[in-house]
Amino acid sequence: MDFSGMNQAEQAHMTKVIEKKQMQDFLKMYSNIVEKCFSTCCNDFTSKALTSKEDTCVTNCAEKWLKHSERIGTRFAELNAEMMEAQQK
Amino acid sequence: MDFSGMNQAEQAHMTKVIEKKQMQDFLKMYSNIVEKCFSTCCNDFTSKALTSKEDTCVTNCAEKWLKHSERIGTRFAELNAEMMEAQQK
Amino acid sequence: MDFSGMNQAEQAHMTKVIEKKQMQDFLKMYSNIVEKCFSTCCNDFTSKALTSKEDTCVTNCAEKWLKHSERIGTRFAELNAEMMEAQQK
Amino acid sequence: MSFLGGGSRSAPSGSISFEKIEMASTELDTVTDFFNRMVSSCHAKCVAARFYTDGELNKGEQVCIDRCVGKYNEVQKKVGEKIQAKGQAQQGGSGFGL
Amino acid sequence: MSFLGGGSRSAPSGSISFEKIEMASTELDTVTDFFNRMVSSCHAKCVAARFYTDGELNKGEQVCIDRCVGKYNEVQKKVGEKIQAKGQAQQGGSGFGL
Amino acid sequence: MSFLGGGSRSAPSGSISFEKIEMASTELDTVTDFFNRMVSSCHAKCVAARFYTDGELNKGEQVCIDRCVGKYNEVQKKVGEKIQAKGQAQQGGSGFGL
Repeated sequence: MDFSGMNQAEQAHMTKVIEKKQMQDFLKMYSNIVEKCFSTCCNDFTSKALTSKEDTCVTNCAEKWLKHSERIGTRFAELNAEMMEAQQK
Repeated sequence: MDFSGMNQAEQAHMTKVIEKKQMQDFLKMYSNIVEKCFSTCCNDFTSKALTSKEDTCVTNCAEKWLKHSERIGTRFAELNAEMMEAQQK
Repeated sequence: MDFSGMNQAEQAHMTKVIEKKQMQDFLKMYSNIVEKCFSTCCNDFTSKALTSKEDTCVTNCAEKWLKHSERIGTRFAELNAEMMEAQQK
Repeated sequence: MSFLGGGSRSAPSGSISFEKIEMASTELDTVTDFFNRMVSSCHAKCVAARFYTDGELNKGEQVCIDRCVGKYNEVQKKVGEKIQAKGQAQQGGSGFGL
Repeated sequence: MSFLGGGSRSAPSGSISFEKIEMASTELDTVTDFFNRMVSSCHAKCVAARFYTDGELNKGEQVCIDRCVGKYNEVQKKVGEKIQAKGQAQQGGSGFGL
Repeated sequence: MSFLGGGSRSAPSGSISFEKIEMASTELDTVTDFFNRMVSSCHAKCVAARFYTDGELNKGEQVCIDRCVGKYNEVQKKVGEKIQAKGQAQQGGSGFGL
């Protein structure tokens, strides 16, 4: 996105808006990973503690989600850069 | 909904609120159709381009979603009108 | 959560914010139960009225969701209280 | 979300009741949320396919959609009654220890 | 979302720190979101049925729900630790080219 | 959501156009929503498992993710065109009787 049409006061304000949204996105990603990894990994409700099998699954699941999101982020940024370049031609 | 209890300034403000929400709804519908049609139609990840089979499926899927939403909108409006009439009796 | 770091004006404002959010949560829970119970219970579209079987299912489904939410709420409050106590030690 | 409380104090002289706008806005959000969920639910019941071979709603789908709207609305009423019946208790007891 | 930055400037003399309200409000949203997802997840694990024959939670469901809350909470802690471990890198690198 | 209309009137002298901030903010939300749905969709297609035995993305998953981003983007364009084709009619006809 291009905020160059904004004056300094607006850009400063926009920076705050973006920071807030990044915080919210981060928290949303967090609760999403919890939900998804819980749903996939936890199926034993004979105790309230995680079994070691569930523990392993959750750890790996979270790890994979993070790497997955990161990779998508990189590819998506590349795609946006390409599209912006194409627009300027 | 009935905004007749509002004064002119309030109605003007409300119109802006509604316009903004319609814009947001529209964008939400858009990304929802993308997500749903992608999930249903795309299952071949041997290339990043859409296969012609996927292309057909996505086009039809989007077309159907739009007609579906429209039809629900019409029926829903009728229902609301009926309910409002019933209330006034 | 602990709002004791706030002055009186801030707490009053916060109370309003909380009230608004509770209202929104309540409405969200409502539409969520409708969606879930409809999806589970309604599978007969030969008429637009609920069949008596669907009616029973929806009533029980809603009842269970409410009791379920309530129970989770109680357990969750206990957990939060425990965690707060643990923090103060 | 922003002009609650504090907002009414900073209202311009144009005599807008932000309270009122706020309420209308929440009502609008509720109806929209309800509508969007109905669209998804009825799509799942009446239109969903594993592959879309054409872009038209056929007769069967059209009839199904019409009935689905009616039925969804009945479920909403029924659930609303259930919630109202125990609503007060539920709402008062919420806040889960915050 | 609205009074960030500009908002603090237009704060009324009543000395409300909108920064503070904002933060408390975000915290509240986070807890609520967490709670709502727990309700859905535990319903899927403990209560979901293909047809509801009665409106009571039976003994088995009650026990399952209680354990589910504990387990969900453990998963939240575990995932939180994982994220924190690589959080800085992740957060700094985000913004996907905007 | 809050400073629309009334908001522009109460803008501080710092000459901030809230209209502009608002629009940029909506654009940001749209891109973020799109991104989040792409993450979920591509996870379902490329990474989802019934049990996670390790925390690395293997070669096959990596390739699948890269293609998935390209494909998701194509679907977005295609759907965008479809919507635009009947967009005006659709948007004008909305509001479902409110």
